[in-house]
Amino acid sequence: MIGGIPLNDVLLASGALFVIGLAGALLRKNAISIFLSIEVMMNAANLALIGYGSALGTREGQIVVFFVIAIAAAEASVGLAIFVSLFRHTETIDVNEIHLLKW
Amino acid sequence: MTSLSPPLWLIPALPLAGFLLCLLFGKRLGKTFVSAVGPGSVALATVAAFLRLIPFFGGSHAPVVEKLADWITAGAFSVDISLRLDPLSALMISFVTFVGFLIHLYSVGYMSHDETGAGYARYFAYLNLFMFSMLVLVLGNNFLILFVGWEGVGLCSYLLIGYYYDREYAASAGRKAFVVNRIGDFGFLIGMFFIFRLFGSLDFSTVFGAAAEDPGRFAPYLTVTCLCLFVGAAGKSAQVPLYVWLPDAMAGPTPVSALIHAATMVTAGVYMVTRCNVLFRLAPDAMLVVAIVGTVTAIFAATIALAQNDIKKVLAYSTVSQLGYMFLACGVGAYVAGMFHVMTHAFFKACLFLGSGSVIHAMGGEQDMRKMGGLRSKMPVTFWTFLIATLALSGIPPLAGFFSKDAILTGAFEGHRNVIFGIGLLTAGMTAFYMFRLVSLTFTGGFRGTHEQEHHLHESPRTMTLPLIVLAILSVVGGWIGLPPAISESGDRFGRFLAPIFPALPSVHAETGVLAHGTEWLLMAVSTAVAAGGLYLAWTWYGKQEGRVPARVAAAFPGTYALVRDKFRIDELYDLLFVRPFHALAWFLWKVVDVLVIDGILNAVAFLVELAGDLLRFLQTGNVRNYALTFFLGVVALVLAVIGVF
Amino acid sequence: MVAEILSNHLLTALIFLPAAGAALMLLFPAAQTGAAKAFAIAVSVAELALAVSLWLRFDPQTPGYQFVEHAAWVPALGISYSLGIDGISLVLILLTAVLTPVSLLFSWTHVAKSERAFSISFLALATGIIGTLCALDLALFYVLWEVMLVPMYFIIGVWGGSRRIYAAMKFFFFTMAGSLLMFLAILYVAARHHASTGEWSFLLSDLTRIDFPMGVQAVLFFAFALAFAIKVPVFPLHTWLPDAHTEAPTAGSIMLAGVLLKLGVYGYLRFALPLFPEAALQYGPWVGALGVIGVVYGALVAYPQKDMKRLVAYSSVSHLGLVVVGVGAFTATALSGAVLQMVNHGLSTGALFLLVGVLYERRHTRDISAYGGIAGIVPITTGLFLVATFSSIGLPGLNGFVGEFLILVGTWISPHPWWAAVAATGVVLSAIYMLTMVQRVFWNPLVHEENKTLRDIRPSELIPACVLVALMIWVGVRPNDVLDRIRPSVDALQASVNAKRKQADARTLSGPLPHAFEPAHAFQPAGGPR
Amino acid sequence: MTGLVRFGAEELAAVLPEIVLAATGCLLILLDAFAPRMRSWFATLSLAGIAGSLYFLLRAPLGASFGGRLETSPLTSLVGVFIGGTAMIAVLIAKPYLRRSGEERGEFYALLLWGHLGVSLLTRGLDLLVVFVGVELLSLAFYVLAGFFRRIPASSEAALKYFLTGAFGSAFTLYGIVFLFAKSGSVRISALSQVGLDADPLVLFGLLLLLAGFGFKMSVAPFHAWAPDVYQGMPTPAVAYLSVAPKAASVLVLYRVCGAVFLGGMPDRFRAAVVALAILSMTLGNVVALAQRDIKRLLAYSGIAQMGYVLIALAVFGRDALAAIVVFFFAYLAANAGAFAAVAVLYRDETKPHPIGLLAGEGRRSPFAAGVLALCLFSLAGIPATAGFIGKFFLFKAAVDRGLYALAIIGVINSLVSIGYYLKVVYILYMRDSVEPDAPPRLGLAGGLALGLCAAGILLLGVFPARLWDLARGATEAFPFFGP
Amino acid sequence: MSAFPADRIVFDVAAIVAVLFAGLMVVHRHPVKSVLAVVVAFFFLAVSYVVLSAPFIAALQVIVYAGAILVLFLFVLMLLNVAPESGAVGRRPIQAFLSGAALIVFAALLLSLFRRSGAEIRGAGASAGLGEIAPLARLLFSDYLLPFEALSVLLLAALVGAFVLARKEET
Repeated sequence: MIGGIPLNDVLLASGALFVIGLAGALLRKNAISIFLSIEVMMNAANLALIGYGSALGTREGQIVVFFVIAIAAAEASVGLAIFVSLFRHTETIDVNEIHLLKW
Repeated sequence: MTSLSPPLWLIPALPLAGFLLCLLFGKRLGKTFVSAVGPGSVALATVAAFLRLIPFFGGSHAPVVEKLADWITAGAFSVDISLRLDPLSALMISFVTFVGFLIHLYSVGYMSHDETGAGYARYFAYLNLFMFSMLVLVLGNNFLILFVGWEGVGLCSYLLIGYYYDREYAASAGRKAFVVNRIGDFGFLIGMFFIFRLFGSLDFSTVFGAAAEDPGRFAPYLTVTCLCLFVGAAGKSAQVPLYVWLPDAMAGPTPVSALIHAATMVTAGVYMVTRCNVLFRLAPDAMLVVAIVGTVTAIFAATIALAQNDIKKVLAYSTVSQLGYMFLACGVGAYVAGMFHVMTHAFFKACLFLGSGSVIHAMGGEQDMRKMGGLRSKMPVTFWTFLIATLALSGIPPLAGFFSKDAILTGAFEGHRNVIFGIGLLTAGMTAFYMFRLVSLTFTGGFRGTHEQEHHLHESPRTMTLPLIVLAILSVVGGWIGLPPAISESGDRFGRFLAPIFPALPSVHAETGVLAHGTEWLLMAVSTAVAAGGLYLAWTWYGKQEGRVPARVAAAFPGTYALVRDKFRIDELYDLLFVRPFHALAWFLWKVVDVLVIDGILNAVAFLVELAGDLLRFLQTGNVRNYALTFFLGVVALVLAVIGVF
Repeated sequence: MVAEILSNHLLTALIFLPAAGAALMLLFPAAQTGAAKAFAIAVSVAELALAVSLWLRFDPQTPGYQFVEHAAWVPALGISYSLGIDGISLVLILLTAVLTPVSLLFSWTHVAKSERAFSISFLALATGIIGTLCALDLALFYVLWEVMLVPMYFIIGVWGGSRRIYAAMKFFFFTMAGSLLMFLAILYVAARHHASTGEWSFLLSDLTRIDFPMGVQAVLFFAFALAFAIKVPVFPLHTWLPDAHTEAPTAGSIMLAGVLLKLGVYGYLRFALPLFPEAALQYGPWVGALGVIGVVYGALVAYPQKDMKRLVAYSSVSHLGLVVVGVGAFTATALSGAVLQMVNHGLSTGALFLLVGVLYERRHTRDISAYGGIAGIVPITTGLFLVATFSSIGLPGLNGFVGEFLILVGTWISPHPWWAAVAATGVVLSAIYMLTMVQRVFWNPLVHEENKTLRDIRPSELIPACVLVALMIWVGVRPNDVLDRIRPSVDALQASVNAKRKQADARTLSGPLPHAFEPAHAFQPAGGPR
Repeated sequence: MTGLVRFGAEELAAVLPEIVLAATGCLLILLDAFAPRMRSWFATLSLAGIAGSLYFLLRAPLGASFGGRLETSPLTSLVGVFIGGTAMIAVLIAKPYLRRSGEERGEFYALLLWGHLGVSLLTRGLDLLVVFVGVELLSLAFYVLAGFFRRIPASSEAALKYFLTGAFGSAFTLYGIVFLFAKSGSVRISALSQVGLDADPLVLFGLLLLLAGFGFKMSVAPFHAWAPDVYQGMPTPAVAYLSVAPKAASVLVLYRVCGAVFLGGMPDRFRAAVVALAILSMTLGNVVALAQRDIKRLLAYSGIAQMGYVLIALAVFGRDALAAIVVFFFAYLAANAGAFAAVAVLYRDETKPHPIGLLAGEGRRSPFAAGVLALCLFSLAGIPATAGFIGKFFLFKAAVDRGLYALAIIGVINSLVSIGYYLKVVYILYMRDSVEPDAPPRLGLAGGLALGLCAAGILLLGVFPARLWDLARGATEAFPFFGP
Repeated sequence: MSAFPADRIVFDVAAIVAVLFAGLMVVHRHPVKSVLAVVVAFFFLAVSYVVLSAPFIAALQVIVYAGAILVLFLFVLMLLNVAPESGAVGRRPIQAFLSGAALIVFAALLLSLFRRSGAEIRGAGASAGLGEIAPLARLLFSDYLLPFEALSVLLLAALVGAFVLARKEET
């Protein structure tokens, strides 16, 4: 129990988010959406961290989340830059269309 | 040992030196050099031999062993290089060196037409090497040294048969000779293995001594041992079924046929069996086999000889037949007679071959008797020597052949081997017949060859006729050293000389009783009569009537005649039974087992792995979503594997 | 300094002289091939000189290892650089030292491209081989054993014939396949030693002290035997050999047939037997049987070959089959014969390959049917070839006979006399295939025009050939010079193995043949009176 | 434990290596912006930076600092030397490579150094948070380096693939960290050493996610899929680093975490999983490598296979095994980095792929580079007297010692298969005639140095492995975690 | 207190909405719309953080995530004007099937895991004080100084990286 919130609810929500993000990552086709789904997965992790942190009564959870958010931001900047620079060549970010390198 | 009696090793060493000289320098230094070195070395060897032999003949015939060095020592096995001089080897080297020298001499003339010095040098080199090997063979003091010579003479015969290497049949004949001999050697080897396992040594005196001492211990296994040895002998001495190489061996120069394939090498088998008489006598069954094989060979080859038209082929089959005779002798226990025949045969058969060589020389290489005839007037020396030798071979008293052959028949008779005796007698008649057929066709009647051949006919040069004369003389007197008791009680000097090599064997009951003189006379008369009959028949049919009768006979039984003329098609049979299956097997093993199966399997495995790679690489679709999926699947699989479902 | 090395570190010198030479040659300008070749030959001759001095200073009386050197290599694991030779290694070392200059000298005129690299490979190869023959530490042995592959791989692959790459790969794969299992086996043995004594060691002398249960031993023995069997090669693992021999350059074939194959047998004698005696005893018969099969099979397959080198290659299968028979029989006589026969095969087959090479360099074909009747054109080559042939088919007076005979007679007094009986057919078969080739190459009518102008053997080819022929005659006439040095080692080997064998005597000395066959003194396990 | 940590002298000393790296990176950026003429010195500068950080690493006082978050131990120093060496080689390769492709910019080196910093944090971090930040730093830097040649589509595509899969992987890593945190209540690795945790499904789950995440960095099948594509598209110097250092760091992290959790030794089911990964990785890597036409892809697959061998040692799980891994990676550094160095020298045009066929005849045309490449391949194949053999030797010895015979046998069979493709390259180098018309670029000092160092390393380590082994073995003695 | 306290209601509602919108993101073909969906989802996550007594994180979530990052996404989307996906699943049946199956299994695993974990952790009641920012900050700059500094490098790297990749091609 965190306050009045059972840890289970938190974890279920986190798990749901993670799976949804996973689904997105596996099923979406354009790179941005995939990356977006991955962000969702990370948020799922964040949620679980917060939940556990509060449940265990430690701030480390929040600390880690803080770092994750920062990292996510960094990833986003780099990732989007990558999309842009790739788009210059391929005119698309549909990963089904991007298979210069294979076999 | 006085300076006059040289060490034994010198006797073979001299021809060896000759061999090296001819081989290395013969080509450069030319024919005269070779003609000097080749026969010269053998002459020296002969001299050395006799210098050594004369005291030996005179003195006690106690065996002398001269050890030169250890040869092979490994584990339980040890054998040294040592030479042995005892009556048997003494006898052998005496006529080997002498006949050998004569034939070398003859060759100088015979090979003179060889335009290139190279071939000439090669010829004499080989011939010297042969002399070396042959002498080592007979002088060897243990089976292994004997085997060295044994293989050496095989090598030389291979080289000399194939002397005209650019003629395919000559090359093939050489190969055939060597391979067939090798089959015999295989038996010989196994025999040696048995002996070594039985006696722990290969040394003659050790082995024979042990065997003579305690026959009971070894007797059970001696039969197989002796049979193996005899296989070797049969190979070397061209006995049924391994005789097939000898007729082909005539592809070599005629002096070679005379020396190797008549006088010396082919008798090595007989020598070896005689050398091992102790073992053989302890294995009666083996001796019976020897006798039977010998007899069969004798009659079989004689039969073939009846219908041959190639002068050398006749002589070749006659040689086979006579060798059979010798084994017959050994088989019935008449080893002395066997050796006696070996010696006399060496004289007259060498003479015959040289004579035929002289004929062929004159005929410009023609060997078909149907194209000859009437040479008597053109080449008298050849004719007379040839005639004498023929009579000797046919066993007409008082020539050499008569005594030896008679001794053999007597031996057979004494041994109560009546069938064998009968066949032997028959063979004697046939021998006389085909030999006189030969003489008649060649020397009597009118010339049937081409004109230029006739124009070219001439008596051979001195170097060739001289040996003929000497050999002819020997064919006459050679037999007198072994007179049967009936003629003179003390006449059998030969037998007495060889006696030491036939130690008494307690276990073997000597039931060969001595015949009454009357019987002996009878036997002599019979054999003489048979021989004379053969002579007369051949003379009338071929000499007088130019072979009309035989023609009719042949016409009457065309199949049989063809069969005999084609030597019973034994070569074809062997080809069918052994050669072709051998080819087939070899091809099968190569193409199927090696290439198809073994390599096939391995390459298949390799291929499959490569294929797997080629397929699996397409998992790498290039689509990043698949990569994510594989990752995720991996995670799920891991979790399921480790934690499982709960 | 040098003297010190030569006295105390002769083996090291022997091993690393060629390597050093090779390293130096890397500095040579690639352009000056002549200098490089000359240098390489000089090095190999110096190596030969070292080997001869080794031969002279070797004491035939002492059975143990001589010229022993020992230095820690990876102390933590007890891996050591420890060398030592006995008679068996000695003769093979000398053989290697002889064949290396022979190969190099022969190749003087016959290497088309990058001669420098060619010479370097040969020196490297010599280092590997000799090292393998000296190593007494299993790890060291394995390292050198594998190192040999690389130069040989290049020799075949770079300077070989048309299908050289296939051959090179096949060679490498086969050998690797075997040795990798052996590698694991070595690790296992060492681990066992560690488990039992708490000490890590790869020294042969230490590892032989372990007693393995039979089952384990069987597996390990198999792993070792496989590696060596492939190298020998034993039927049915031989198929790499014909390809490798055929495609390799002449010099490569000489080294391959001359020495590399022997290392299989050597390894079996030096390591597999002492380490796993019971297994060796139990499966020895299989080894011998495979050898027998090899003798007949190799000879039969050799017969229909159209390619001279391929024919000789299969003849090697046959000959080494015979050696394996001797090893399997394991009587002192047979073992000595086997070791001697290794040398003989090295000489005769080496010479055969060399002379085939002589013809090949002139006509650029190894196809038998492309020749015929050339005896008159190239008499010297013909003569030498004949000698080599008769040595290879075991004509008395030449080396081949002695080894062959010893193996056969030694096998005959072993528990398996019938092996000898079957193997002796090789005497006939070898005559058939070799003489058929001789006839079709040198005798018979001269049909091909281009053969009429063949140039007879060159000095750079004649000298090596004559060296080999001389050695053949020497060994044939005075085999004891070699056997005397082998004997103590063989006896020691037998003693060491028999010592570990449970009720060995009962098994070694009762054979299928009736007891009465056993000559009284052949009963002595070490064999025979001195 | 939450007693507030002050940033004192010893913290400074401990973190100085990282600081040097970061600072050098910044300096390079600034120079690139304001003094572009100095570009030819950047490589030297980076080398100096790496060397400096190594110097300080070796000088750093032993023990844990930052409240037990940063380790300085013989092991980290040894591994530090290893990754530092990798970085230096990478820089040496980069110098001529970038010059040739006109991309010699400070950013490249800076990012390389920063990525290197991340790896160094991986090797030293005793705290999952530090580890995570390190991983991300490494990843980000190399995402960018992958796409560094923006002119080349392949490069950008590599960047994309690496980025997406990488982010995906780190999401899992993060989730794994969450679970470990959930049980231990802390992100310290040491906190995981509690009785009972090694059986707890939650912890195992977290561990497995970590295994997957770092397996991804190691390019272990089935988490390998990115490697071939990324290696192919990425600038070769970066690959030289990426294909060596992060892998070692990842194994080390796995070892740390597993060591902390499995007080009583590795549970059988977990070991079974690791073994399965090892076998899969070896087999897939080797078999597929046989079918590769592009040298960089081939090396990628070879790397996948080699990581399979490393997992053998993880499955063995002991001090000897860890030491074996360290030795193996030194060997792997020399061989793999050397191979990429040779590739960088032998191929003229970075904009094109690197088909193996193009190497035909190089053995004679550029003997040195080709020779080193051949040597590296032999080493990778594990031929004795090369470093590669030594690496495999210790690995397999550990396996046999532990009784993992089946694994060992599969291992050697695999290395037999691997010979197939390694030798393929060798024979193309030496036994085929050249197809490329123009001669290869002249070998510069830096390139030559890289090649020479690798070759020397291979041979030295191959012939005298004792010293390194003793070092490694000694270092692992101090390894903080292990069961009984 | 009652069986169903207020903050639990708030959390559950927020969580459910967040999950729903996240799901919307996945199924929605149009990238822009899915980004917007994620914005909403993240906002509600922030809300749930608040009730989980992590207001600071909540703030970060809104500012950095919903604010900065997703806006960045939008920019890029606009820049590249990405077309809506067509038939995401249809043309990759195997991918879709395997993903689906694996997802279900994985979900099941997570569920079972969380059940036990949620059950066994009895939260220390002291969750109230966790929300304050000052102690967090103190921790960040002391205990977590190392990762914090590393993070700064990471951000720098990201900055440079983005610059390297996105800058205009020059000579």
